[in-house]
Amino acid sequence: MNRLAVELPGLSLKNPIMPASGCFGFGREYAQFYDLSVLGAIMIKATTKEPRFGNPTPRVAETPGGMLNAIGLQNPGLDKMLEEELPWLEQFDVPIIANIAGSTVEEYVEVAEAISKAPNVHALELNISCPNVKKGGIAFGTVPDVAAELTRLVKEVSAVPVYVKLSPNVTDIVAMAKAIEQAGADGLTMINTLVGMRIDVKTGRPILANGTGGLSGPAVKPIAIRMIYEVSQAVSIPIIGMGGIQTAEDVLEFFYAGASAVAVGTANFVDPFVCPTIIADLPALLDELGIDRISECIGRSWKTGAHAVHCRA
Amino acid sequence: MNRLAVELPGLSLKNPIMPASGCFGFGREYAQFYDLSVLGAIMIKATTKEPRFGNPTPRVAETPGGMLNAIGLQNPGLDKMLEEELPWLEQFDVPIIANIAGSTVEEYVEVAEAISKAPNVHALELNISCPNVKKGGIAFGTVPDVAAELTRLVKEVSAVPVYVKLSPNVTDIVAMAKAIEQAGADGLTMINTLVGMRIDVKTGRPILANGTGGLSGPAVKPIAIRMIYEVSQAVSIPIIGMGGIQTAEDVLEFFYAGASAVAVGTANFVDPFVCPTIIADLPALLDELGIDRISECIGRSWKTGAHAVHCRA
Amino acid sequence: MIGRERMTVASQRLIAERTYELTLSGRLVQEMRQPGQFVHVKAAASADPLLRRPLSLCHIDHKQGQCTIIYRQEGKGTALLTQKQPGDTVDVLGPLGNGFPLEAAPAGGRALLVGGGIGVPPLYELAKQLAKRGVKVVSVLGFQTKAAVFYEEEFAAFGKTYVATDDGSHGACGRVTDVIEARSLEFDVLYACGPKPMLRALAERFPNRPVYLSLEERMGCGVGACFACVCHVPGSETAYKKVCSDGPVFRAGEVVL
Amino acid sequence: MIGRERMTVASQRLIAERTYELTLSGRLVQEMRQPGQFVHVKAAASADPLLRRPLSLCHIDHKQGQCTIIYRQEGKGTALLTQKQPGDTVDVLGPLGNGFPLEAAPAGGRALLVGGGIGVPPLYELAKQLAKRGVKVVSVLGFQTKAAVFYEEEFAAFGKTYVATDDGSHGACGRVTDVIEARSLEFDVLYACGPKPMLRALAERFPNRPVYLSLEERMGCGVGACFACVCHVPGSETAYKKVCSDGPVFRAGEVVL
Ligand SMILES: Cc1cc2nc3c(=O)[nH]c(=O)nc-3n(C[C@H](O)[C@H](O)[C@H](O)COP(=O)(O)OP(=O)(O)OC[C@H]3O[C@@H](n4cnc5c(N)ncnc54)[C@H](O)[C@@H]3O)c2cc1C
Ligand SMILES: Cc1cc2nc3c(=O)[nH]c(=O)nc-3n(C[C@H](O)[C@H](O)[C@H](O)COP(=O)(O)OP(=O)(O)OC[C@H]3O[C@@H](n4cnc5c(N)ncnc54)[C@H](O)[C@@H]3O)c2cc1C
Ligand SMILES: Cc1cc2nc3c(=O)[nH]c(=O)nc-3n(C[C@H](O)[C@H](O)[C@H](O)COP(=O)(O)O)c2cc1C
Ligand SMILES: Cc1cc2nc3c(=O)[nH]c(=O)nc-3n(C[C@H](O)[C@H](O)[C@H](O)COP(=O)(O)O)c2cc1C
Ligand code: FES
Ligand code: FES
Repeated sequence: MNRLAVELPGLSLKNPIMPASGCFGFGREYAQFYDLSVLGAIMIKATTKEPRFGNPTPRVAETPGGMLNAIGLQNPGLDKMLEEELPWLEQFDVPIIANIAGSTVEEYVEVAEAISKAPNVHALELNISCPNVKKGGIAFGTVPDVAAELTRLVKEVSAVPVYVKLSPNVTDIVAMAKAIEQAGADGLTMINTLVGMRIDVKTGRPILANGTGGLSGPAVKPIAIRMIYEVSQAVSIPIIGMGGIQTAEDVLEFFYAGASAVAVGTANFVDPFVCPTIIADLPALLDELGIDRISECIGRSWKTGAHAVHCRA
Repeated sequence: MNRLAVELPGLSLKNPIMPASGCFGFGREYAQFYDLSVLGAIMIKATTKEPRFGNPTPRVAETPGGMLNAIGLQNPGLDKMLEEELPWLEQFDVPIIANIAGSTVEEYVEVAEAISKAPNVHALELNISCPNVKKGGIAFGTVPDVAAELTRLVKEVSAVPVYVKLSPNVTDIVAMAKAIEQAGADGLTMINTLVGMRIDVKTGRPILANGTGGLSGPAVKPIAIRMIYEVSQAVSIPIIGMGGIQTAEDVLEFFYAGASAVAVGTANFVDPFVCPTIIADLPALLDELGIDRISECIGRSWKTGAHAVHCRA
Repeated sequence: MIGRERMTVASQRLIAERTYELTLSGRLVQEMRQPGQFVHVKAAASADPLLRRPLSLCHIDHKQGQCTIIYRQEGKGTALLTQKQPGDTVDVLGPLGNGFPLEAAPAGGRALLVGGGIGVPPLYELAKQLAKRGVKVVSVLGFQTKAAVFYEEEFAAFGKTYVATDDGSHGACGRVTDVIEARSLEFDVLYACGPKPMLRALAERFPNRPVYLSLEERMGCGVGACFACVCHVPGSETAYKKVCSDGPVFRAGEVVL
Repeated sequence: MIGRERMTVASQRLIAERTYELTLSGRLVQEMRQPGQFVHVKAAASADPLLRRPLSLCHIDHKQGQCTIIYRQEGKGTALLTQKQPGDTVDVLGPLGNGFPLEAAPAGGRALLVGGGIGVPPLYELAKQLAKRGVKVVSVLGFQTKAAVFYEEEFAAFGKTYVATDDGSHGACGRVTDVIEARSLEFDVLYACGPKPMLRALAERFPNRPVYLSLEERMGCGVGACFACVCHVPGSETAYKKVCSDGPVFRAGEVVL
C-alpha cells in the first residue's frame, strides 16, 4: 500500500506533492538538486501561444511572510514548449500538468489543444486568474459566466482532463467554482495569488515596475484554506490546493480543508529541497496522527461524522 | 507648524495615528501604558444596539505574519457605551471615531443617530464589513447598492461625518467605494479583515470555534496598500488606511498609496506602545526623507508630476 | 505596573522532555508579585510568529532581580525560545493578570496545590509564598509520563508532594484526582492549574469549597483589549470575564469552565 | 555543485559604517571557486523575512574551509544577519551564478577592477585570484564617504589601489570614472561591480573593450526558476538572460543595462 498515493482525473499520483506553476520553471533548475521523479507531478510554467518576455523588472518584492511577483507570464511560447521543454521532461517518471494562459479565448483554445497532446502532459491547468497580465486576463478569472464559457471551449478540444485555477480576488469564490464545475471542468486548482502592492519608502513609488503584483507565500495560507474549505463543500470535483505550503503539516491542513493534492510554490525559492523534504516527512507525520492513508484526510474538517483525528502524540 | 497634523471631515487631527476599531477596546487598558491624548484619534470597538457576547472561544489564531480573529462584535451595547465608555474617554484630549455595526438597517440607523450625538464623537465609522457576524453583516459590505443605501440612511441621521469601512473580500473594491461616495459618505476607512481559516493538524478541525475569522496584521499590508492605491485614485473623499501597520515607515507607505490618516490594529497586541512610538518616530523619518509635512505624501505614488521623494540619506 | 522590557537571559536548561527552565533578569522583576501572574513573551524579532506567548511566572527572585519561567516546546514560538542563550534578550510584557489569592489560605491552614503538566510551574511560586506565610502545603503533580516530570524535589522542599503519571511510569498511576481520593487529601483551600478537564473535575468534586483555578485561553493582547479570551459568567448570556486581565485565576463557580 | 548548508559563523565584525564582514565555515566552501559568484542567505528561522538574500563571495579559503562575505545593513534581512555571533549557524544556498572570467585577463596583462560601494566585495577574491595568475591588478574603489570605506589596504596588497569618495572625505573626490580619466588608467580587461549608473558609465566609456560587469537585480529563487531577475538581450524583444543563473557577471553589451 502506498499511503501517499492519490487518484485524480488523469492523474495517478504516487504522492500528492507537486511544484506550483511558475515556481519551478520547466524543472531544469531543480533537477540539479534532486531527481524530479520523486515528485507527485509537476505544474510547469504558463505557456502562451507566442513567446513572452513579461514585465519589466523589478518583478518581485518581499512582504511580511510573503512575496509579490509580477513576472508577467514570461515563457518561450507554445512551439518551444512542445519541441524542447516537454520532451526534456520525459526523462522523468512524473506526470506533467500544463498551465496555459492567453489573452483571448482563441489563444487559450489553441494552446490547450496542442499541448494536451504531448505524451507526458496528463492534465491541463487553465490559468484564468493571473493578476499580472493586463489584457483580458483578469476578467476570465472574476466573472463566472466568462470562466465557464472558457472552460467549456477548452474542454471540447483538450485530450486530457482540465483543471481550472481559481483567483482568490473575488467576492464569491463558490459561485466561480460552481460555474466552472458545471461547464465540465475535471478539477480545480486554488488559489492563485492575491493582488497586492508595496511602495518603496525612499522613492515613494511602487517597488514592482508593474505597480501591482501577486501575493503568495505563507501569508496567504489562511485565505487559501478558507476558500478550499468553502469550495470543497460546494463542488464534487477534486481540488489541488496551494498557497503558502512549506511543511508536511501545512499539507495536512490543506487536505483537512478539502484538497485532494497540493502544490508548493514560493517555498521552492526559500528551500529548493522543500518538495522532496515534505514527501519524506509525510509518512512520519501520518504515523504520529494515526492516519493510514493521506486520502482519508480529504475534507475531514467539515465532513459530518468524521472523527476528530486521534492524537497518539 | 505641526508637521503631522491632518484635516479630515469632522477631524482636525494633531497627528494621523489612531488605534483601529476592535484592537483597543474602549481605551481603558492602554491608558495604563500611556496618556491617550497623544493619539490623533481613537476608533473604538464596534457598538451594536444590544449588548453582545460574541462568538465562542477560541476566538483568535495566529498565522504567518498575521492573525485570525472571530470576536463576533462583543460589546456592552449602545446604552452602556453612551453612559460609561464615551464619558470616561472625555478626560482625554482626543476625538473619538465611533464604529457601529448591526444586523439590520434599522439597527445601524438607530445606533448611528444616538452615538453621533455624544460630545466626544467626532465621526462615525460604519462597519459594513465585519466578516464574523453571520446575520446580514457580510452582505452590506459586498454589494454596492446595499452599502450605498445604508450609507445614505445613516448620513441622514448622523450628527457627525460618516466614514464607511470597506471589506477587502470583494472582486471590485473601486465599485464599492464609488457607490459609497455617491451615497454621501464623508470618507472611507480600509481595509477590514480578509476572511481566513486555520485548521489544527492534531484535531483536524478549524482552530477558531467560529470556523472562519478575519485575517489582520503585517501579512495583509500589501493587499491594503493595493486597494488604497486603487480607491484613492477613483474617489475624492479621504481614506483612513489600515492593515498591518507596525512602524513609521509603514505609515508613509499608506500615505504614498493614498491614505490621509492611518489606523493601527493588530500591532497594539504585539506592542502596547506602538502608537506613541510611531508618533514619536515620524518626525525623524520625515527629516530623513526631506518631507516637511506628512500631508504632502498623500497619494504621492500615483500623482502625476509628483517628484520622487528625494532621499537625503 | 505592567511594563515592557527586553529582559536578559540569565540561564536556560532542559529539565524534562521538551521542557525548558528559562531565567530572565531585568527591572521588570520588581513589578512581579503574585504567583499565577504571567508574562507575555515575543519570541521572534520579526512578524513571524507575530503574537506574544503567555507564560506563567514560576519563580520570582526580587533580590537577584530574576524570574524563572518553565515552558514546553509546542509550536513555533516556544521553539524559537529554546534557541535563546545566556546574554540574549527576550521581549517581555508583564506582569499580567491576577494570580492566586494567598489570603484565601489561613495561616496554619492547609493548601492543596494541584498541577497538571505544563500547569505545574505557577504553583511553585505559590508553594514558596504560602510556605513563607506558614501555610501547610501539599502538592499533587500530574504528568503524562516519567520523562515529562519536573520540579518534584523543588516542590517537596515546601511540603508533601505526590506525583502521578498517566502511564504509571513514575509515582502513582493515574490522575491527580485519583491521588487526592486514594490519599484522602484534605485542605482549607485548593489551588490548581492544568488542562481544562482536570480543572472541571476538581470543581465538580469540591463544590462550595474554596477552589481557585488558573485558566488557559488563546490570547491576542493579553491586557484586556481584544476580547479574545473571554469566558461566560454563570447565569448570564452576556456577562463575561477576561482570562488575561480578570484572571487567569478564578474562584471555581465564578466563570463557566 | 550548488548545495544548501547551515554554515557556522566563524567571525563577524563591523568594518565600516553599517558594513559587516562575516566569515562562515562549512563544507560548501569546497564548492566555491569563482570570484563573482554569490550565496543566497536565509536570515530568519521563520517566514519573516521570507526570501533569501543574495550576497557575493568576497573571500574563499579552501584550506581553512571558510568563506567571507561583506554586506551593508539595509533592511530587515541584513539587520537580522548582524545579530549572528560566532557559533551560530546561517542557512546558505550556493555557490550561485557565474562569476568573473579569469581567463579574459592574459597572464602578465593588466586588469582594472572597478568597485562601487557594496559592489566592492566580490572584487577582492577576483584581485586575489588574478594576482595569483600573474595578472597585474589595479583597483579603483568608490564610496560615498570616508566612513563607508573598507578593504583599501587589503586591495593594496594585490596592486595599486585608488579610492574615491563622493564627498572627497577620503581619497580622490568624485566618481570612479573620474579617477580612471584623471590617472589615464589602462587595462587589458576591466571588471566592475557596483550601482547600475556606474556600470553603464563604464560600458559607454569603453565600447568594444573587454569589460565585465556584475549586475544586481531583485531575486526570488536565485537559481533560474522564477524569472524574477531577467534582463533583455540587445536587439530582441523576447530574448533574455537571468542575472542569477546566466550572470551575475556579463560581458558589457551582452545584456541591456
Ligand atoms: C495564562 C497562561 C499561562 C501559561 N503558562 C504557561 C507556562 O507557564 N508554561 C507553558 O509551557 N505554557 C504555558 N501556557 C501555554 C502557552 O502559552 C502555549 O503553550 C504557547 O503559547 C504555545 O506557543 P507556541 O508558539 O509553542 O505554539 P503555537 O501553536 O505556534 O502557538 C500559536 C498560537 O496559539 C497560542 N496557543 C497555543 N497553545 C496555547 C495554549 N495552550 N494556551 C494559550 N494559547 C495557546 C499561542 O499563544 C499562539 O498565539 C500558558 C497559557 C496561558 C493562557
Ligand atoms: C548578485 C548579488 C550580489 C550581491 N552582493 C552583495 C554583497 O556582497 N554585499 C551587499 O551588501 N549586498 C549585496 N547585494 C545586495 C543585497 O542582496 C541587498 O542589499 C540585500 O538583499 C538587502 O536585503 P535587506 O534584507 O537588508 O533589505 P530589504 O529591503 O528588507 O530587502 C527586501 C527584498 O529586496 C531585495 N533587495 C533589496 N535590495 C536589493 C538589492 N540591492 N539587490 C537585490 N535585491 C535587493 C532583498 O533581497 C529582499 O528580497 C547583492 C545583490 C545581488 C543581486
Ligand atoms: C514567481 C511566481 C510565478 C508564478 N507564475 C504562475 C504562472 O505562470 N501560472 C499560474 O497559474 N500561477 C503562477 N503563480 C502562482 C502559483 O502557482 C501559486 O498559485 C501561488 O504562488 C500560491 O502558492 P504559493 O504560496 O505556494 O506560492 C506564480 C507564483 C509565483 C510566486
Ligand atoms: C481582534 C480584532 C477585533 C476587531 N474588531 C473590529 C470591530 O469591532 N470593528 C471593525 O470595524 N473592525 C474590527 N477589526 C478590524 C480592524 O479594525 C482593522 O481593520 C484590521 O484589523 C486591519 O488592521 P491591522 O492589520 O492593523 O489589525 C478588528 C480586528 C481585530 C484584530
Ligand atoms: S487576550 Fe485580549 S482581552 Fe484577553
Ligand atoms: S532569481 Fe529566480 S530566476 Fe533569477
